[in-house]
Amino acid sequence: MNDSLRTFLRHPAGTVGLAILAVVCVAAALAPILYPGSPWDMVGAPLRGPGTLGSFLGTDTMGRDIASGVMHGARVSLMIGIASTLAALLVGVTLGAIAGFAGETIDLLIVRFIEIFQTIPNFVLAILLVAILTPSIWTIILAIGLVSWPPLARLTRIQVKSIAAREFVQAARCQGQGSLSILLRHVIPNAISPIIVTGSMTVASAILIEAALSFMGLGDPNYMSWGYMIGAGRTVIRQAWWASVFPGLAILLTAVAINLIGEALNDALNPKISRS
Amino acid sequence: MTLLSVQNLSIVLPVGADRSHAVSNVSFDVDENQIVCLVGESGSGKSMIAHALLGLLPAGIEVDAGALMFQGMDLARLTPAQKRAVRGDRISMIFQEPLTALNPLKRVGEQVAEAVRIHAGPMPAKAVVAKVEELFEQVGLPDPPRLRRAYPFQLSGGQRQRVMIAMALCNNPKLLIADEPTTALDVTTQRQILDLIKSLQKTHDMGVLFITHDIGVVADIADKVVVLQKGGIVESGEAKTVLTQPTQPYTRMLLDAVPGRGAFRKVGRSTTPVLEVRGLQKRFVTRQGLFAKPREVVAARDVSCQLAPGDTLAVVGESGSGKSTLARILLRLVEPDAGEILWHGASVRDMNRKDLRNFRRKVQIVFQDPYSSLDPRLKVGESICRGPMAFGTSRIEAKRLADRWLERVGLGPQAFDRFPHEFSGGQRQRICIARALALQPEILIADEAVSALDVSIQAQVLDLLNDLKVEMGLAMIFITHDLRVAREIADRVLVMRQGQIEEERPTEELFESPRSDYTKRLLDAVPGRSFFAARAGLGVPA
Amino acid sequence: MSLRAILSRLAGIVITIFVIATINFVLVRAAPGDPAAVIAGQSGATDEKFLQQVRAEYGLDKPYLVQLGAYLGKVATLDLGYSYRLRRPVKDLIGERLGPTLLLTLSAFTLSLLGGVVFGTLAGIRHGKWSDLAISLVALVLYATPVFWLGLMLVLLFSIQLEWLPAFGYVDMRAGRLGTMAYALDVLKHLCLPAVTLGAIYMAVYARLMRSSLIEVAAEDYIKTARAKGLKEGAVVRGHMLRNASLPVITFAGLQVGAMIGGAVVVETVFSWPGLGRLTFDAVTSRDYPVLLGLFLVMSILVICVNLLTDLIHRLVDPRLAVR
Amino acid sequence: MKRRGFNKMLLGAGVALPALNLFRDGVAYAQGPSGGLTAIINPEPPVLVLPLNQQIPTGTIGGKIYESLLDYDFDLKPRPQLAESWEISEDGLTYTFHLVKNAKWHDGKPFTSADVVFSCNVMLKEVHPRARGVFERCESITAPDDYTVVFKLKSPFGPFLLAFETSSAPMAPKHIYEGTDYRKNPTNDTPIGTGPFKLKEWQRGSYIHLVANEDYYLKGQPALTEIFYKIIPDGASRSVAMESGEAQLSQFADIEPFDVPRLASMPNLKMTTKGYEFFSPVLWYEMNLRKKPFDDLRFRKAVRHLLDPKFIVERINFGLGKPATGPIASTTRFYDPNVTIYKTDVAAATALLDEMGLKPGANGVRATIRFLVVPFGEMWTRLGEYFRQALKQGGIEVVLDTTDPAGFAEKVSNWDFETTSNMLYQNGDPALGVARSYISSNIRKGVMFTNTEGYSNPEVDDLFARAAVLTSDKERAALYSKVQKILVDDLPVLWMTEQQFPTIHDARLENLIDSAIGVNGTFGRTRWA
Repeated sequence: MNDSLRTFLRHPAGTVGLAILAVVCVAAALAPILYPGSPWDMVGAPLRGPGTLGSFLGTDTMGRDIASGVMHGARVSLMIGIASTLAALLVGVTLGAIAGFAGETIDLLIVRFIEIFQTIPNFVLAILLVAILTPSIWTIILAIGLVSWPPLARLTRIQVKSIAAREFVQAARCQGQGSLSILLRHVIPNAISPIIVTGSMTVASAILIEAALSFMGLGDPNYMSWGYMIGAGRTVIRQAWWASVFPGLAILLTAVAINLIGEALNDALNPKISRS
Repeated sequence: MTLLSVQNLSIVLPVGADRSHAVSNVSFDVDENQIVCLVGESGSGKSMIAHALLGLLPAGIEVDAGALMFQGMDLARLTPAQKRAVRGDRISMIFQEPLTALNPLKRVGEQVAEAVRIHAGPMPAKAVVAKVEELFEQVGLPDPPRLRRAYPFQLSGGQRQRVMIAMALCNNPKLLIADEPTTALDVTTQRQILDLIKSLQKTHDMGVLFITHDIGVVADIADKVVVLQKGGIVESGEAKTVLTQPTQPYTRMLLDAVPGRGAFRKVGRSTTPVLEVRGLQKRFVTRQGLFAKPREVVAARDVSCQLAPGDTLAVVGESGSGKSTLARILLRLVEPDAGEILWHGASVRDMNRKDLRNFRRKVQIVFQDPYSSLDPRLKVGESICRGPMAFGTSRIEAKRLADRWLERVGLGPQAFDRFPHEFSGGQRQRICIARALALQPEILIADEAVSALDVSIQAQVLDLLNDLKVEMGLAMIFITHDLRVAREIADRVLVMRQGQIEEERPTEELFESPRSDYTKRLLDAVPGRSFFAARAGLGVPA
Repeated sequence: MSLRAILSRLAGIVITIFVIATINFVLVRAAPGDPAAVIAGQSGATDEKFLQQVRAEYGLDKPYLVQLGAYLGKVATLDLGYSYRLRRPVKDLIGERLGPTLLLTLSAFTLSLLGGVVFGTLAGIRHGKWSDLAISLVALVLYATPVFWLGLMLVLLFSIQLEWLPAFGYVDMRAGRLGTMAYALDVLKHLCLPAVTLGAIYMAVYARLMRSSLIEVAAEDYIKTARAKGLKEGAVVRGHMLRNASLPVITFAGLQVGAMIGGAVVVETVFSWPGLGRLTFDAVTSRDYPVLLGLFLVMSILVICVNLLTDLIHRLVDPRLAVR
Repeated sequence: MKRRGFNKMLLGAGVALPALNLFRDGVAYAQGPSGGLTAIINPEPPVLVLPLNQQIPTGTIGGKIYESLLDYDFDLKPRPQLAESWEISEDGLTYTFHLVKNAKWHDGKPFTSADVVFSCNVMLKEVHPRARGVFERCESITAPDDYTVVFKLKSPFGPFLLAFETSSAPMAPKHIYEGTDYRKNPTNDTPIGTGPFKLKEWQRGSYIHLVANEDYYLKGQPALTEIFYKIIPDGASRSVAMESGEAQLSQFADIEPFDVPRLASMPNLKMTTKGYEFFSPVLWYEMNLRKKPFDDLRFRKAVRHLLDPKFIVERINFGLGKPATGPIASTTRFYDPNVTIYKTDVAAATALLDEMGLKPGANGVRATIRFLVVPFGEMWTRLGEYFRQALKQGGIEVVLDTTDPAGFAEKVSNWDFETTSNMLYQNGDPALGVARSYISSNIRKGVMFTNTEGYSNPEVDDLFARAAVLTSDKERAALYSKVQKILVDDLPVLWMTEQQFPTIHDARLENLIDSAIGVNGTFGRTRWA
């Protein structure tokens, strides 16, 4: 693991990604301190440009501070991104592991199930789920989780299958170790690193899906999110480009950072690279 | 006349590699119409030399000193365009893996035609086709007009290698570089390809630089030998001289490490078998879909054999003969379609979970690939401990056991806390043996356990297994494709072919007077057989 | 492909379609709210009598299983039902919108695949050079860009600032009178921004994939063989690397079609493109159940078709699959 | 960012796209009018058959295809349309209309009194709830000859003449609809009316193309050769369309309020808020009076004190509209400004809340209530957001709930909400468009745009009932003044603003807005300068 850490830190992309993400996390953490009160508060004149006193990223149509919104939005985006990824991991890894380790019939059934879920256009499904369950932070997390698991399940299944076919697993079986113990002690630990990598990238795509949902008016109206800000700012894009450009940049940077970290993790956790 | 003269060649490795130079200060000549063998174990730098000749070294690895004189020019100092003009024209090359060396998406005829066109200039399509078919004819490919249109995956390994040779020959090269061209092939195919290369070399008056790790192959084809070790030349000279009167200990060691030259083992008196197999049947059926025709491979057809305590049975066969499946069926890692497996008279197939565990404890296996048979995330000691602990041994006791076994296989207890990647292949295979034996089995199944190892390491591991066997009174099933290894270690040999037993005899009988034609062909194909037979006859000290 | 294989493939598709139809049905029926009230509310007349009439008309008063059975039966006969809100057969609604969506997604698909392969190849063969770095960086950023935001920025640049391209719509309605060519050209002009927006992100994905795939292929033995033959570098890339390296890209592209159709929903919203995506959003916001059911089915079939298509391309490119 | 800045950026990035210049000349959006008009429509109407559907876009396009008997000037005075002239009997019970003689349906059949009788007495009563409410007051509707129709009322009804607006009582062809299932009539795809424009083509999701009806009964009308209604679901795109000249007319809420001042100031465009007098919508916050604490007048007053209509006008509507003082809009008849005026006053609000015993909790929150956001666009979302922030000052926490249009209608009409906002058209007269929101007989579960807040006051019921059946405007005004005072004191809903809609059009268009229904009118006289 130390090797991996070293490789990760040696990876320039990973360091840049970590730095950006750290900034985003700090923004999220400091939001209530720097901007106490709600990002919905109408603090100044509407449509003030960036750099004006008291609102360095400008204000939107209702005089709300964009900077406050971007910082508070970081909390929402990160929260939804991570929570829905965890939900997707829970479903995906469980199903994938069962498919990869169980018998042919169960495997076939699960694979069919995954395929069908992959056939359904996933963003449309997310829209449908959120609309049906009415938009709230929990339904959004649920919907994103439900549309994000198939790739994770697929990956887990392939990983588990390939690890399970390795000779050390057969050796463990010959040593008399039980199936569950083999799965948990030998298969999963060896299968997990690409899943971690893909999982970390899933956070980025979850943030993007959340933004798109909010943009289309399917966000939780009680949480200021970046997608909402772009959606609200988009209509005034000529009068106030700052209202949609800054939250857009925030999404972009966060997603880039997470992908960079994912790539660095991939290199770090890939024994081929880190150990040669 | 000297065709190629390698002078003081040094190849530098990128920073951070395990040594600074892949090859240093290597000099040798290849004359016209001569086969020069570069022989050495893995890591000796022999392939690097071959790649350096054609300017195909991987990025970051460069020739930093010396000259590669070929027909008056220094190959190391050519411009890219000059290099291309030489490649495939005056010097051509064939590689180890004929499957990966051919583009899977192109018809083989087209791949050969491409090589023809590059150097021959514009040519009518018909002429190219004729040329390709002629080349196919030359390398002994059946039905050239049909085969020309085949894709690589439709050909057998031997056929693919013939295509590679045809491609190499198409412009009548002066020098042919063959980089382990037969290593990936079955022994009978290897024999054919070796013969083909040798005859083509004669008819085309080529110089051949033949790279191999197998000194048996060297004995069969070499005019001249260059022995490499860790990037330097140990010894070189006329093949006869070097092989019969090696001056260097390393060369001698290489020669002595070749298995299967000692006295035959005495066949133990047969007692009650510990393990008996009757009428085993296994077909693998892969379903393609709901209505698609399933594909079928027969892995075992009416296989029966038995194993007595202390007995060593070698199961020999070419790839696809079903020998590895047999091992897995014995352990019930694969369920057979029919037949019986009896363990001390009790049916293994009818065992419940608990009995099966106890059975497996007594029958341990060592796998072929030392890299994938250890959990990369577990300390090796831990891997060994897991087995005894699964049967209720306390952790402290298991650790003590592991330490003892690590010591016994020659690694020492300090190995306990290290990870598999810190060990070499041979060391890993020792760890696997320790892991298997820590459970005090009655039978040890070795599934190609030494095939992936260099010949010197192979000899050590075989010795270790032999010692342990005697020490513990183990019965052993030794699965191998290498008849020499079988002869070295087995009391009895079982020859398999396409899931069927060809013949099963005591080792000596089988080697001295094989009954089946197939066995005879196998024996004939063993590289360097006559040389080593002669060498043994000459009484060269073992 | 043998007859058996074709049959097996078809059977798989039929099963998939029916499972998807069932999932869709269950999902949409699980929605809170009385569809009858929705119809009635939209039509302006709301009394219990009319509600009953609507329920009877659409079978909403029957048990779910009966509704499901009826629905599956209709799907089998390609009858997708009738839109409560728009008062038209769903088949017609979807039929009208299918063209623009196909045009958009297929252009974006082609664009992303071609662009991805070209840029990925450029980056791959210049592995480690500055051009690789530049392409990889752009791909990384594009990949992380919210598609709707990208669309907005392109509109800001190309429509509002430069006035080169129309910001929205499918065709200027007067173009139809200027003849087929002018009409086609006008559609093409309207297509530029949405197709680029939708395609750019996938182009980034495919470029990254192509790059890594090419680097992997470059290390293969047969590339060494090709070089050993004396082939020029360009010929090695064209003749031996491209086709092999694009295989995983094609496979992946097939898998991404579903996601792309999802992306089309957002893009069609931003650009007012009159396709299935917009229809989806309108149907979701107005709870137009029959339209939703039909849309999901059609989109899924669309994905299956494109999957088949990529499969076919795959078979064309890879002889190993063609024979099996 | 200025154009030059953008160009520089583009060059700086080394992105030269000369090929795209090819397109530049091809984009001739601001092409001169050639007798045709391109207008925006949003959302796409479900059908164009006005008798069957009265959503706003149906009314706008249907108003060109269908007609009713009358038209109204800006002061809501009736003018002839399909009726040339009319008489009212002394007792206010008999209305006699004389129809134009040369009107034809789009399929060539003549328009006669039989069509009027069929429409008012049969078809509209079944499919048009608003028309049913009016025509059920008739004892008989008869046609003494082909061009005369007589309506006999059971009792006098003051605003009866206002019932013949196009959307309120569109005339439907008897020969097409009689005896059929109206909603499934095959001709619904090709609507047949008497109006100056006919449907030529409907490219779903894209545009609706109307062409001039050459057989129109008024000489010289229509002046336009065709109208394209371009369907543009996206607000920003609609603004761009107007700006670029691709569309020359927008109406109602097509242009988001913040874009209106900018577009209005463009030299080639004109903006007017006239032509919506018939509708005169009033915007309010609505509370479900069946639930606590909304049943307490002190709570409603407190909330009213926390809200500032001026903020809504300025920040949310960008100046379009004016603060409302009560239930009746100042642009319609019977408006009375002399009612209680509520000031924006946080102290007054907290005093009322204290009096109620709603003390602030540990986190300063006195009460938490839910607000159902109206899903019809930006403005409505902002109204919800403003409501939340405004009430926060008084220690009332507001949780926003979102839903889709169908869910919204369902929740509000089934009284499953705490607070929301709403906007109702007044349809020319308090009896037609105001009373419905406050009279207890109109508390109808499951029906939208009724007395959904659940307000019940016998005195108000009585006043509205009496005012409706009087024929003297003076007497009616007295009763409506009284009812306005009571309602403003009772606060059944919190009136915020009288909404104004901007009609933005190409400056060269003439005679566009000339009636109280403005853009929903026939456009028969509209022409290019």
